Amino acid sequence: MSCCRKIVHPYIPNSSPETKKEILDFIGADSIEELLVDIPQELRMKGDMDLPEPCLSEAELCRHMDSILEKNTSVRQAISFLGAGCYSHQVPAIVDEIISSGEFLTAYAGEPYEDHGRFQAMFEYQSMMAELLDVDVCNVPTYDGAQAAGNALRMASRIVGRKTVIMAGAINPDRRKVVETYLDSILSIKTVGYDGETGLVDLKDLSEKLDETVAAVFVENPTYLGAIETQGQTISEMAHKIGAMFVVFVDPSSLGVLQPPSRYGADISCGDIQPLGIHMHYGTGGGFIATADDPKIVEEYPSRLFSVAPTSHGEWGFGDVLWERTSFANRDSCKEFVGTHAALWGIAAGVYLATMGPKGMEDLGREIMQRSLYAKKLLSSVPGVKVDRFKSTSFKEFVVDLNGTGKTVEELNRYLLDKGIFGGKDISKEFPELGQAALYCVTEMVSPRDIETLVEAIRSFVE
Amino acid sequence: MSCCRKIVHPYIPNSSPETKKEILDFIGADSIEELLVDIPQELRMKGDMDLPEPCLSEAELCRHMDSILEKNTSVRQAISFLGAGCYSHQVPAIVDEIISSGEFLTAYAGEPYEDHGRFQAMFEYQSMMAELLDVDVCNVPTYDGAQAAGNALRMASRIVGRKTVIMAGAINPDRRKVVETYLDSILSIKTVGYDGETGLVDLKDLSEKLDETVAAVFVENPTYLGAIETQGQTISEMAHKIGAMFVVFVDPSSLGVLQPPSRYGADISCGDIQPLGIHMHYGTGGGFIATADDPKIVEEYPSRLFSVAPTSHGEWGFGDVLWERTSFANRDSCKEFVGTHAALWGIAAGVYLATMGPKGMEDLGREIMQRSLYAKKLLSSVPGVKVDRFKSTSFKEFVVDLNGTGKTVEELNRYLLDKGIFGGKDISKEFPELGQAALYCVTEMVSPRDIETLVEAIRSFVE
Amino acid sequence: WDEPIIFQLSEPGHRGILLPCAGSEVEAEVGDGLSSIPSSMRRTDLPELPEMGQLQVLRHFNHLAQENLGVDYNIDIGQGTCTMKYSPKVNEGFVSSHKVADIHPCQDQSTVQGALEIMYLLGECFKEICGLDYFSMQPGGGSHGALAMASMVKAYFRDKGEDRDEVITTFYSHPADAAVPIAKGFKVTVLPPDEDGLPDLDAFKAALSERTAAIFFTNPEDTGIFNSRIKEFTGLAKAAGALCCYDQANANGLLGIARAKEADFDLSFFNLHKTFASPHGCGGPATGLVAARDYLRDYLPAPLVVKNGDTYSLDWDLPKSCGKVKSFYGTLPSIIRAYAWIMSLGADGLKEASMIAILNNNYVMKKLLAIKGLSMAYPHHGARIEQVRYSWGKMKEDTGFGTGDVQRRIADFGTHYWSSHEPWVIPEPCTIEPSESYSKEDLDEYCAILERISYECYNEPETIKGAPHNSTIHHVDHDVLDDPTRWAITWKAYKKKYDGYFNKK
Amino acid sequence: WDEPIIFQLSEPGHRGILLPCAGSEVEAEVGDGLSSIPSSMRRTDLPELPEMGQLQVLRHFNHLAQENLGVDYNIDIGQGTCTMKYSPKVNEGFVSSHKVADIHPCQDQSTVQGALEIMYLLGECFKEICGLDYFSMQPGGGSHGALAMASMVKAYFRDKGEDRDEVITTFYSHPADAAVPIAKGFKVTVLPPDEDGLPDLDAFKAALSERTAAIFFTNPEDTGIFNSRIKEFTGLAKAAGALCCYDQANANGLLGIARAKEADFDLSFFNLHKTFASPHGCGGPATGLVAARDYLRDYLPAPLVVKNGDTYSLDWDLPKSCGKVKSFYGTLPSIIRAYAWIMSLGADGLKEASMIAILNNNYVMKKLLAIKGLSMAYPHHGARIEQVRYSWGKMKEDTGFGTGDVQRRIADFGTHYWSSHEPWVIPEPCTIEPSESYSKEDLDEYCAILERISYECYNEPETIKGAPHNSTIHHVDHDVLDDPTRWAITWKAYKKKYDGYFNKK
Repeated sequence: MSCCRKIVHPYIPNSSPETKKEILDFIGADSIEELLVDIPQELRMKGDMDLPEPCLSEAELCRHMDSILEKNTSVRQAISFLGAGCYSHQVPAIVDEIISSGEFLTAYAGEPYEDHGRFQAMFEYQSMMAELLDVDVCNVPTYDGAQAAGNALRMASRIVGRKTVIMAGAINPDRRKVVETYLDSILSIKTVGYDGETGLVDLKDLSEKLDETVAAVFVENPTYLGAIETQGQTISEMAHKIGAMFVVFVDPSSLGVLQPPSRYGADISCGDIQPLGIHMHYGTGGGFIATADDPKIVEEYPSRLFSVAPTSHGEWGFGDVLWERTSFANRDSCKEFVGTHAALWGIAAGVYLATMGPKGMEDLGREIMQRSLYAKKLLSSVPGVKVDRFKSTSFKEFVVDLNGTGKTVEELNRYLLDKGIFGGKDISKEFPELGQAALYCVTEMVSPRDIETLVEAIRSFVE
Repeated sequence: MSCCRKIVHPYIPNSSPETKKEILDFIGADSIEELLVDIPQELRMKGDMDLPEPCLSEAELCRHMDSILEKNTSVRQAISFLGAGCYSHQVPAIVDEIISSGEFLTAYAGEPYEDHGRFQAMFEYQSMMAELLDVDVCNVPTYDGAQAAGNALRMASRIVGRKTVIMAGAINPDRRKVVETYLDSILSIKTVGYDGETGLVDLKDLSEKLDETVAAVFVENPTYLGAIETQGQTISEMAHKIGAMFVVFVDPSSLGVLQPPSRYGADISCGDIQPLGIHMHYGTGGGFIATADDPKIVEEYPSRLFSVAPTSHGEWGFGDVLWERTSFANRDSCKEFVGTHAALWGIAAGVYLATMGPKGMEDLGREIMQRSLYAKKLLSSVPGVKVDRFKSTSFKEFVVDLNGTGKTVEELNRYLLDKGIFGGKDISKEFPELGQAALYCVTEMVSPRDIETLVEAIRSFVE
Repeated sequence: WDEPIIFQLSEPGHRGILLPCAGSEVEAEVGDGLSSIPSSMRRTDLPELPEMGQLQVLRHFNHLAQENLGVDYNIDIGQGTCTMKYSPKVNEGFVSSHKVADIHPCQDQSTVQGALEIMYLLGECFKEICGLDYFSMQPGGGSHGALAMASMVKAYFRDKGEDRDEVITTFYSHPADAAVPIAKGFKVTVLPPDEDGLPDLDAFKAALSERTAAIFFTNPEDTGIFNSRIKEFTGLAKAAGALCCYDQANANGLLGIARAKEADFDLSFFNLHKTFASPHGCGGPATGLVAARDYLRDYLPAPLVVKNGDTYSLDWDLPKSCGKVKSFYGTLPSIIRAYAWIMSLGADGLKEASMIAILNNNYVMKKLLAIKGLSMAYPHHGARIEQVRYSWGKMKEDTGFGTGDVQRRIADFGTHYWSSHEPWVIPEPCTIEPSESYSKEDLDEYCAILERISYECYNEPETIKGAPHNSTIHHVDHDVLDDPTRWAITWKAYKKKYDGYFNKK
Repeated sequence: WDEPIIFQLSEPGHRGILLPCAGSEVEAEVGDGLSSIPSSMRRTDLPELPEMGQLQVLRHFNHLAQENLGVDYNIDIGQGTCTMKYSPKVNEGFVSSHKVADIHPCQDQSTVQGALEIMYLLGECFKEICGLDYFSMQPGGGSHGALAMASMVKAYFRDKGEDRDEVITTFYSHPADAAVPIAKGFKVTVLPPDEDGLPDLDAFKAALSERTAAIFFTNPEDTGIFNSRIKEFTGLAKAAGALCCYDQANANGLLGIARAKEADFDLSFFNLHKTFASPHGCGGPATGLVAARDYLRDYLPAPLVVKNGDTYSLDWDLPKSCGKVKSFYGTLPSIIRAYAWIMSLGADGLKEASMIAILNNNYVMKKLLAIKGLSMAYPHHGARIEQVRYSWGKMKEDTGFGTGDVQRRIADFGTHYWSSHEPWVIPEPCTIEPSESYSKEDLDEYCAILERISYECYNEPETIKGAPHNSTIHHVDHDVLDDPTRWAITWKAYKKKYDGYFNKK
């Protein structure tokens, strides 16, 4: 239905004919067309873009968008056991309130004077992450944890002066693909497997592959398959012994109850802040890199780092540490690049951590542990279902082994979906050695009753 | 499932035991209980309140609330033809953005210095209403249009010094009940009917009942049954002739295309601002009263009235006109009362009017007219359905007469509901003389396609 | 920001939003729509509203917002009697959902079961909170709650055939407790405070008669003093055949502690926007929930929400009802917020809120009374409930600066301060109500500001005289506001009276 | 506000939010959960995060927000190259809906058809907008888009078995066009500007060789000058066997006017947060949508969104793919906003946006060039596209005040001003990009501010020296920021290095 009126668009105020004419008169041009002199006709688009009829009013736009988005089923409308690098956690309403404020949402790159709030918020984010991680330096967020991992390994390579890194243990395959892109053409990767019995890093394999060409050893903790990696200190010592750095990718939501990597020898901690109060958005993220306050390391950060600084009148001022280090200042001889990354998620994570406080983070860890244990206990009562594939302790995620049921994960998940349950991620293709296995995630958003519902459904399916 | 941890509530920071103790120590009390000395035991509640187990976390609260609210079907999920005093119009997103800002949402009653923004926003609201209504004075919103009508009639009574008012024509019955409450024990009401042929005020009946005891004649325009009341000038002259005032309740959404009451002799215009960018919320509202800038009239307003005022430094200052007039200043000898009414809706309506501008209000009127005409045209093609019960022009609402179909409105509406359509309001009980009749409302939110869907459904029902 | 009046921002032809367009096919069917309007009623000139792009409108109101102070932005304990507590943000999500925002009051009740259920459940909660039996959520604010009560009193005695037209209230009750019954046609007696600051019992006895329809009492009163003898008053009133109406605007110190029921009230109202954490919205919309004893159910405003099995519905069958006070059924957003707030705290949490509100109030009281020039009314009441009315009378004597001067100056510290309801019997009053929402550090900071201002009044008078210094605007000329030739209640009126900046035409 | 660092607001035991509690029954079943953690990994000390009530956290960040300036609050045309346009509020409703915010990337594709459909439809729109054929929305920003292009170039030549390791970019292209290929291991040649400010064609010919993998060009460049000869460059590059990569960060003046296709580019990226109205969020999250010719489809980051019948799905079957640049599939919020923005304007509206952006830019240019001390680079290009790089070189010579001084002072007028990307070849540069979002009055006001500052530089130097005067903070000591013994990147580090206010330990 085409609109029959002349349009002055609300987002383009000067499209008002009166204003347009006033401006053209001032410029001394007859038409805007005249201002396009530099664009030769051969480069011009011929004709009009063939786009759908627009929804010029908000009401029509809302109807159109609603009609599409309605096709999504959100985790608020289901019971979800999905994790694998993106997590459904409680997002305090004030996080959304603050990051949706026009002041933060629509700002960009002002100076410390008129964008003081952004600088302070980012400094506070860095500082709260530092408490969580027990380190002295943390960066402004990268695009996601995968980039943070890639950056961290490149930093390590530059610091140590070597060109090979080891990725050890069960690594998130999606993340690994991104890391490969960051390392491609610059660094080479050696892979170390996981121990079939514990699910932790295969130390034997590691010690075989670790040599003096290695710049860094990279592990995830918890591992992709959910195990709490308890060998951190040992791996750290192995790496340090040959002069390599130890890089740990850690789930920050675990750090109210698990030791931060810096305490078991990690030189660089990195990870994704999405679990810290950021909605999933079909897979978003924001990465952190955290280290000691060593100028040799700080020099190698690709990201912006905000420091507190004194002002002439005694306020808290802020600014960029080692600006010349960044690709903003030094594009032609940069080591890596920086740009518009994920600052708003940093503000979100800052608000989240301030809201949670120390006890909130501890409660979070406890709730996750208790519910996971409860889920594993109930699941293990289902004939043929095993949750003890690995002899290690899991945090938040664990492998559910269906091999004893004669059914595939795909079949089960289809069954569960009909009952409004998103079963755990099917990892039977990613980890064929595990056979029919799914990665289940249990956060504080999964209630004991949800777990019971799941287990009843699985029981009725396998029986 | 009862919580097994000790609670320090996020909304009650000093419930932290550490803080509680610090404060008690400072006060010199051992317990808060000690501070309750003035409340005798016999007035104390025995035992605890028996309330449901709380949802202490936001996640649990959201699940609980979602599970209840899910049971509502909103007009975004249906096609709605309901009006009758509450209207579904396009609400610009910036209206919600601004009235949900903490600065306006959580403020109350500050002074012109620190709450300057509220004063200015309210002055601007009054001013934009004045343009729409073509008057010089408009008040801060009352609870709703019904109160505004009640207030207006009481104002008229005090100004004229008489104790009877006439309510003429087809009046919204729900609104009338509220007006009666406002007038009860103070004024008496005479009722004048509507002309059976036109649906407009029955002038003969009016002239019979109009005498020198009458303080005011009250009409709605459009009338409850949707007709544009074209006899305003005549009624005004009749009222003025015997020294009565003319009070018109007007739908502000019509005023881009219909004459404002002040132009056909209304001494007081009043109405509901809900159509101006305020969500329906199951029936909310905010009332306006608007008049000439005559001190005799201004004196009689019960509401706050903000004026612009100069400041010592040349800014735009604001303040309350004739503060001593209000019940805030003068409770013991007040004429009416004022209190927390509906200021936020006033800000909403102000943002709405500024966003719409003159052309937006005209477009609104045109869209309503075109769509209503289209609906009436299509409906009249359905066998037995009549839309020309009254020989007058309607705006936004009109009567659909089902008497020729042999079906009841209730039956039809049940049928429509199954198809996701909210049929027009059943008025066969309110206006028994009309038989099986429904009041249909068509705003700009009802698309031509929606109308076609309705008509197809009705056709399949009656055939 | 030095923000212009919005009309000054208008630019010709600019648009803030477009309307859905019915399209040329419909136009071909029915014409332009406008020409069918009878010509006498057709407006052809457009209203002179501002013409602005959407960003320009948004920015203007954002600037105005930033010139406003809400609970979310300051330590809002200086607006005593208003209970400026935190309105949890999580509740805003419920209210802004289309499931609440976009439902129509005439929808079939099967499609609004969620709304009805919450109204019903909130009533169930209030059965415990106040001990009374039936509820109406129709009133749009506290005064409106008083109107509902006054209307019910009328309806009750009309039904009983008794001719009673007097109401008794007290000096430190809210202004509405006098104003509303007066507006409803009652004669109102305002009891003076006795030496304890409480309503004078002898005066009460003298006022009470067979003409007395009702008493309208706030308790604790705006002094923060709980009337320990309240049951004597209600007892005497009942003995005289009057109804006892409880203004519970000051309930924030009483949840789970003292109720209307135990004090023998018949009717009561609560401000959901004060005690129950619905935000104040610059002054509404709000809800003044009315509660009644079972024997007064019939007089409540219709309709009531009732439950049959698992279904909720509206009961309009109240032939003796006092009528309606508001179109439709009430302000759903504040009803939902109040319910959510109660559910987020539970019985223990509600009581804790009151206990901490009391603790905070007594803490602030002790700190403030140490400030030079500041005292409180009725000082021998050592412990207060949730607020205290203070007096700068001594400072006024000493320095000439009183509560109005403090009010001007405090704007410079980015916070609020409200003198008190009129009339001022306590000299140079102010009322501080800390509520449970503020932390110890917040309270310390606020007290320090008042201490600083006192210091300035005594030692740096020039600072006070010129205040506010940091506010958006400077001293407002108030004379204009009472002068019909100079006030300008709308921009239209301004343009008629003035040229430029207040140059009278 | 003089807002403390958040750690200074901590009060012992205060809580901002509670977690759902599994309850005592679960605890009875499985214990406290924590004791099952291996002791070497069990953290027993709690992280020293601030302890605050919810209102206190909210108020703190609200105060910080008020110390920040977004598009919604100022005339944000001073951050040239950033395209600070209005992000329509209506789109925020879509993004904050649980249908977008709360969906998981591993959900069964049948439950995320809405998300996939919008990604698909947005691609369809871009087929028209840039004329290329396939799209990835994985990149999280403009530089990330460049990374995707650089990775695709690698993958392409690896697949072809060609060993090319050089990239050519231009001086006034975005910094990322040099920085990203360098980071990806390419050798990068930066073409200097010729006397017209455009990339030097001779230098280009000299740089081009069989080692050249790709060119990375921005057009118009950050000067606002459109490179009319762009097709000569792409033609030469293609003749040399290189791929042509188009950085479309400056596309806001070209919608419906000039496209990647007509200029013969192979790859291109767009910033959905600049040209397509997704808000900048203080610097992301964002999307750098990558577009490719059909013959480069195989090298795009996996997965792509495809349509089969009425069903949308993710196609992972791209064995030659350059890999992934981001976990999962991209930043859905900016994808949705961009789609909604396009749908709210349509083809005519998009072109109108560009036309008005150009009009506004040329208007501002004429006004600014009348200001004393301000000139523009390459003045003989009389008409510019969507932005202009100006120079205060003359004023610096005359008064000693340059672009940094203007930047300090403009904060006092409540708006932004950005010098320019480094390195500064144009002396004392600044870049103004008016976009289509600002009204004539807005533009006039901004120009008047710069005029006023120029006046002050020439006539009231003291005003400039002490600036900013009205900002929250005063002059920041920048030396600290480059000194490892003095910088403090976290509060933890601050406490180790300092006592009180910057007293070195």
